[in-house]
Amino acid sequence: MATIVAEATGQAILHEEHGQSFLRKYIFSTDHKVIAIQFLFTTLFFLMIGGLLAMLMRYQIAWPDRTLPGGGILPETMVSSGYILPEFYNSLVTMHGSIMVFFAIMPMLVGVYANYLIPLQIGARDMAFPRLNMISFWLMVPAGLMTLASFFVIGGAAAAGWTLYAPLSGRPDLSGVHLGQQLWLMSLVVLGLSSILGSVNYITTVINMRAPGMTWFRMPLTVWALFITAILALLAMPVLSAAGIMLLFDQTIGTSFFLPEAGGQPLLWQHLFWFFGHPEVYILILPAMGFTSEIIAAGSRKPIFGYKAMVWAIVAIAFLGFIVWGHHMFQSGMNPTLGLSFTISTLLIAVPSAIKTFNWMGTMWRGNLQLHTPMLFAIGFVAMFAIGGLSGIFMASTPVDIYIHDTYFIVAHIHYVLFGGSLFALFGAIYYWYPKMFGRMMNETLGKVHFWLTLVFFNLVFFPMHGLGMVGMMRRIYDATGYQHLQGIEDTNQLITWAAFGLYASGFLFAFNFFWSLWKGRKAEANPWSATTLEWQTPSPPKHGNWKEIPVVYHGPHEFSHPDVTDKDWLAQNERPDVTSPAHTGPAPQPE
Amino acid sequence: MPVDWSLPPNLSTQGVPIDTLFWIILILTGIAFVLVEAGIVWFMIKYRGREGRRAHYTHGSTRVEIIWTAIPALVLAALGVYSGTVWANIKSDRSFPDDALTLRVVAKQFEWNITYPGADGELDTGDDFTVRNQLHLPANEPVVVRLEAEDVIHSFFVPELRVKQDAVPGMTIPVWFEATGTGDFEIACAELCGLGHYRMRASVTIHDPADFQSWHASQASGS
Amino acid sequence: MAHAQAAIMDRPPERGLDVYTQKVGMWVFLCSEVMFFAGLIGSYIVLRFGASDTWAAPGEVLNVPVTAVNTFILICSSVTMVKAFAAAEADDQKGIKRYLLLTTLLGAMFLGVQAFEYTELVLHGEWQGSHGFTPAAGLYGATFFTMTGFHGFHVFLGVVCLAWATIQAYRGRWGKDHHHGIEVLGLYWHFVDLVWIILFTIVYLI
Amino acid sequence: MSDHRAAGEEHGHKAPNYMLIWLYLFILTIAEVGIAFLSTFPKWVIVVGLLGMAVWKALLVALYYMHLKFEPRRLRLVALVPLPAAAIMILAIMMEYI
Repeated sequence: MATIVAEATGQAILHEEHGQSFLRKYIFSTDHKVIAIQFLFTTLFFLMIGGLLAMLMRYQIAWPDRTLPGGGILPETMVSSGYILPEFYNSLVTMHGSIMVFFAIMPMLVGVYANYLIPLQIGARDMAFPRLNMISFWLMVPAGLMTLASFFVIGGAAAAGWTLYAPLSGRPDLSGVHLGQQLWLMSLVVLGLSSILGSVNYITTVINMRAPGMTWFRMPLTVWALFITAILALLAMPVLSAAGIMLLFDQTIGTSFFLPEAGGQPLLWQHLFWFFGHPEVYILILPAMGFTSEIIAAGSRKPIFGYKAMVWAIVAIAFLGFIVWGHHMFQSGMNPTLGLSFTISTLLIAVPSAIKTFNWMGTMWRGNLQLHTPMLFAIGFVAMFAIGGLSGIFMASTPVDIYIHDTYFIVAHIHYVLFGGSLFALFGAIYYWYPKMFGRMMNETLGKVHFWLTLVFFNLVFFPMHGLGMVGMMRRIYDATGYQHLQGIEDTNQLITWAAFGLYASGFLFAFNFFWSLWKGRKAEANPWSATTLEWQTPSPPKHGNWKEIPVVYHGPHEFSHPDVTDKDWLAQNERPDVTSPAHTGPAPQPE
Repeated sequence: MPVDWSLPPNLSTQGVPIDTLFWIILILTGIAFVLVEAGIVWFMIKYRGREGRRAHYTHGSTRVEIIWTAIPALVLAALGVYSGTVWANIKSDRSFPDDALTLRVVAKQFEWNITYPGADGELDTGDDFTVRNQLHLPANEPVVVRLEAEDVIHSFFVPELRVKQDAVPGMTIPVWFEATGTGDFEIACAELCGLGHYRMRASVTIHDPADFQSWHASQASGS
Repeated sequence: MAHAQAAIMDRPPERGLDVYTQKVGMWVFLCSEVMFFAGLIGSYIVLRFGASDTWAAPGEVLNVPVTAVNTFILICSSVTMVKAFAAAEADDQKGIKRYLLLTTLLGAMFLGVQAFEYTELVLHGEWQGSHGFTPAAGLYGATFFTMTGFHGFHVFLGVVCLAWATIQAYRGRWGKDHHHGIEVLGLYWHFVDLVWIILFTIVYLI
Repeated sequence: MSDHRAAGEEHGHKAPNYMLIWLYLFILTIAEVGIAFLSTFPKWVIVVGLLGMAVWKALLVALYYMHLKFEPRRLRLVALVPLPAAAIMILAIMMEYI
């Protein structure tokens, strides 16, 4: 029987732990928890790099006429006689976006937390394919190295924007970037493979490895979100890989898929890119929504409001996510009739997002809010994501998009979703699951300071950008001062830059807290947040193999403050309630 | 010079519905914004954790959820229909005026070349003339721009006219608009097009129809 | 409470799809492969629609008879693959070895014929007046070589895995209780065959 | 769910006649080449016919060689997931040129 085989391998995992070399245990480990932590350190590094690029960019925007302090240490091809060069600025724009999307946020959401949480939350001993999991991490490393290396090759790093619009990206003679662009594309293909292998693993694990009693509608929302995210990545990444390979061929072996001189179609690139790109946006937000749901339920000591609606909202977002990509292309010369259908699907996708926001608020309603750091970040997520979602409606309305497309309004929107949304939720997730990962708590006071600094600086950076967009400031502009309609915005740009420096600096507060707590943090018990999902019902950090015995699940994921439980305000998923209340707990699994 | 935090003054017929739509959305989203943010802050204060307090146990309410699904859905559907109508009036084939002045704008790294029809009023005849980085337009008269690009994708953006359209190499994309006033403005390139992207601008001068005629005549004879 | 678990631990877990994990994993992976080829084929369709005058008529450039034979080879390799699986299910050791070896050889043969086809095209192919038909030969050449090339790459990976499986067969690895590997590899192999069926039609015949 | 259990893992089905499927595939391939080169139908009939036969062959492989016909319904569902996504992508991009 498969069960017996599964248990046997489980026991094998438990025994295997002893006598492993350092290399097998920490570097080429197949344990999902170790791989998750490897991903965490790698992505935090890339987050720092991506942020640094943003700081350089902000400096240039605020003071285009000043030299960069300390710019002398950078090569002549980046900073010449103290000034940031326009070609380097374009590389900064491109690589900030690419690194943040592909090497920081996405692997942090999926690589770290899908790896860490899926087996623990569904009650499995490990991923379905542990070795594949290891390969998936070790594919990301060379991809990241290629990306970093591209800064130092002749011609510099890719400079056609993270969207790589052809023909600029396909014609080294027009962009001035040769090898950098090719390295970028190769790194993208390798990263795509890594993320496809990861997705195969996550999907299979969720489908086939759930603990007894863990039915689909008893899965924590994190698992739901990560499962659907994996499906999106599985179906969207290969399209990007195919398109990336075609673009690479355009540069290297003389094809002309996207180059119009020989009949190629520049718009085809945009269609393929955004067919990937829009699901990608949801890859970057759905897991964050999952973490938020989890943290808000635990922090409010209440079951999530409308669990099934939350699940169906995730599914709806994922499905609609595949039919809205055209809204990035309203002004691209796309057939205007397509514009109308994309407007409607785009406005539709706002509905499930609204449902989720209201349900989070419904969860907080009449709760007993524990305002610890993870909860603050989760609430911050809801507040910031709401702004990002609402500003998205401007773009969905095609006529308004004519004006605000490619302005700072878009920059504000994307950062409210990706920073205010995904990264806030990620910070929350790091604070929340840190005790489980490392067995110690992060410092709460520093955490709260970090939250408030981040919230204030974040809004100071990105809220004024809506105004810049209304004034008409274009994206990716090296120097805006020459434009007649952009006179008088210098002060705002300088304010934004100062706030951005503050935002970056508060990141180091977080980093300090993170590393300090690794050694000095308060020892964490198994369940420091009194939470209900399975990962909290095993020691912190869990041993190799996760459980002594595979847990059995009796009810849904967020049974807080159940009226029949009087000695505490939570009921773990693997705790059989003394009193069965059929409406809420559902039937217990029947022994066969 | 402090900037007026608003949309720039509108000088085009199409700008009227676009701006109206912008302000409608701003009001709607503003209301939602205030409700959500105020709700969050209120909940954070009112329901903050206290010793001995127990949260209200509920799994949700289908009725409430239906309400807050239906209201945004209806508002968004209305917005979609309205947007679609405005969009069709700007972009659909039948929205293009028949007897408009037709220009060709060719974007290339990093300049705008504008070709005007000569005295015959037809493009692609012998008397066309081309001006670099200067767009002259008559007010109160529909203008069709045939947008092309030579090398990479650029984007034709005149903030005051509420016009933005990518110029894609290998395609000719028509855009039309009608200016409602005179003045001096700029074309900006809104799509990253290479290292000179930030300085790819051209002047836009909107004349009285009579002034435009005399400018046009002087250019046409001069070429 | 929690101790009551022990009594029911021998129950099967929530069984998901009632299919063993490796097979689910392969199907999930094939989903992403479908999207990869959909990206390539979709681009081909769109580019061809956009510029149909730059496309050669069937048989004008490509050697269809040779490829038809190659298609036949791949179809045969598919049937030997299922035969190997059937043999494993029936614990027929001789059959497993014979059919896996045959499949590997047929796969390699397909690659050989494709290499021959490519060489002929690059050296002697004629299209639009140019001598030699390469990926740089317009959209037609670009799409042709990209699609068939990536299919060939998949066949190559399949042949490598098949060679490994064949060696394992001679070491007696496969049998009645040990045929999951063959089935999963077979799924991949049939998928590659399936892609070729589509490619053969749209690239060579239409 | 329980009624699928026997069918799924243990292959409780009768093995299909693999050689017969092979024969179908072989004949269809010959027919395809024949129609493409020898027939005098209008172009669109040929295209539709060839695509139909390609889909037919693909289905034969998927259903019999890949055993999809004998798998539990939910695995068949997994196999179907990418098809609408692929179809939407291709159709929408084609809208550009129609």
